[in-house]
Amino acid sequence: MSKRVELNIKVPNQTSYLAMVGQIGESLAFSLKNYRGNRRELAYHLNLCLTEALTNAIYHGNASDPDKYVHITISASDDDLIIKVYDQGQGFDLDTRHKLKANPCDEGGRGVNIILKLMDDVRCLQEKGVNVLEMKKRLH
Amino acid sequence: MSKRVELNIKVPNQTSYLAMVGQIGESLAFSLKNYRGNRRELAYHLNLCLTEALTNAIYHGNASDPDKYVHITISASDDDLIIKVYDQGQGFDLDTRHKLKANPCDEGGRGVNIILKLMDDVRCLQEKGVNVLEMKKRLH
Amino acid sequence: MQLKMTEKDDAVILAVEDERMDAHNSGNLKEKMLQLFDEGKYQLVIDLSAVRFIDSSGLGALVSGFKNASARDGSLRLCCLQPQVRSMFELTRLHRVFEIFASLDEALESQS
Amino acid sequence: MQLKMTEKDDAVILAVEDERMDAHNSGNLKEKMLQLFDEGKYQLVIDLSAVRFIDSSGLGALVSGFKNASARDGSLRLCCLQPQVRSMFELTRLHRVFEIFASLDEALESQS
Ligand SMILES: Nc1ncnc2c1ncn2[C@@H]1O[C@H](COP(=O)(O)OP(=O)(O)O)[C@@H](O)[C@H]1O
Ligand SMILES: Nc1ncnc2c1ncn2[C@@H]1O[C@H](COP(=O)(O)OP(=O)(O)O)[C@@H](O)[C@H]1O
Repeated sequence: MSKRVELNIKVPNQTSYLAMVGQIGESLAFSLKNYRGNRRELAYHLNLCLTEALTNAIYHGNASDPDKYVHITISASDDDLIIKVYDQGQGFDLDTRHKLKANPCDEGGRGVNIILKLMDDVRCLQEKGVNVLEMKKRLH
Repeated sequence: MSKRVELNIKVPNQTSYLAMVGQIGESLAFSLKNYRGNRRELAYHLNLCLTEALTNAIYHGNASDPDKYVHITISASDDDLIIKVYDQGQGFDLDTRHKLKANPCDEGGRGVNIILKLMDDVRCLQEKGVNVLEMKKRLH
Repeated sequence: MQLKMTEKDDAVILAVEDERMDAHNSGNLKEKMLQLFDEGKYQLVIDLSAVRFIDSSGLGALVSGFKNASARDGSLRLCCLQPQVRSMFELTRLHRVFEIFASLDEALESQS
Repeated sequence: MQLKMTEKDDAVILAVEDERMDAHNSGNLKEKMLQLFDEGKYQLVIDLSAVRFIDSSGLGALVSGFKNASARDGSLRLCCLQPQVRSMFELTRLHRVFEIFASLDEALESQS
């Protein structure tokens, strides 16, 4: 089994941290060894999925409360990557939500669909009573 | 008291992770609110101090053993920043070491001096039997 | 968000000068466009040449501008997309909604 | 480390093509320089224009090349430092050790 990189990030519930968290995903993509795909594309996709999930945690999960925090963990090996985004909200039903067909001219409603398209396995679950969006990606 | 960002990073004992860890420091510098100094300079300095400390942890602390890990924590508020780099080595005496005057033409021996110049408070200590280099910087 | 505004005939060109468009800064663009609509300026060209990263909030701000311009018989055209930004329009199928031009000149010339 | 080598009269120009010089890649530069010394090439110009970040290991590799060139009556000159890279030479006082030139042409012309 290949060795894992583990990142654990806690940020105040503010959109000013989106860029930092997204960029951590980009830097991680460039540090993965033995990745044979398009690294720039992977970097963009990790930046994007982290940004979308953190935005939702801030606005929906934590209801824009500036006193709350979002907690993010990233665990990566040569084989796969697992991202978890924890918020202090109630969670939501991924299945019913993503079956709603989005109107191409809606302003919102694209975040979760983007995550579902770019990640291999996405779940919304409770871990010790805390809501977490878990995203997994195979790396080969 | 302002809210803190907390980062917790565990990487295999390999120099291929230097760029990622350094870049996390850069991204953090750009996400700090209310920082009035030169942000690009702060970004470079955090990248540099993280890189120097991680390089030393890999080569000196963990004696280049590829099965070991380095653990890094970063905690930042608007007021200050604390970086800790943990390795599985014996530690070293910062005081006797940095008093040795470096020859300008030596190939090595610049890392710790750079950290001492750029950070406000640097200590090498043991936390629960683990060696840690602690670096603090005031942000105003 | 840093926006550079220039006017050319009856079109207003807004060049986004940030590398990143996300939920943190896209609200500014939306507001700026609403302000232009209030001033009776309905022909907008958004120059995205500096933008390296856009997320669903950035796309949402552009959709908002597009809908408001269309509702006023105006237009919102996009130009100078970096390849990874262009991919985002394809991923979300918004390349079928927007008029996207390779250069600012082409965007300006196409005005109906 | 990506290095681009070109020869001009009896000088060898090594352009570092990585943005970052650290303990992960600086060993390559050191080895490449040792190989050139073995081939009897003692006049080196290192073009750092692409380098955005250098740490003590990167500086150490350059010091190594400088000492080896000097020991053979050769030279190692640096050119095209970005401002933050230049600051690193000042921070470590290595700007007094190296000959540093603003452009590649100036570095080539100065050869004694
Ligand atoms: N972390 C979360 N906690 C609670 N609800 C969420 C969370 N993330 C997403 N949702 C729900 O899923 C919906 C769709 O999210 P998304 O596709 O990102 O679009 P938008 O955020 O623009 O509505 C949200 O409107 C919200 O109801
Ligand atoms: N994490 C560490 N564990 C043990 N010793 C260390 C550690 N970091 C630094 N040192 C000691 O301090 C010395 C000076 O370090 P530095 O200034 O970075 O230069 P260099 O690594 O080139 O020797 C090292 O040679 C080593 O003896």
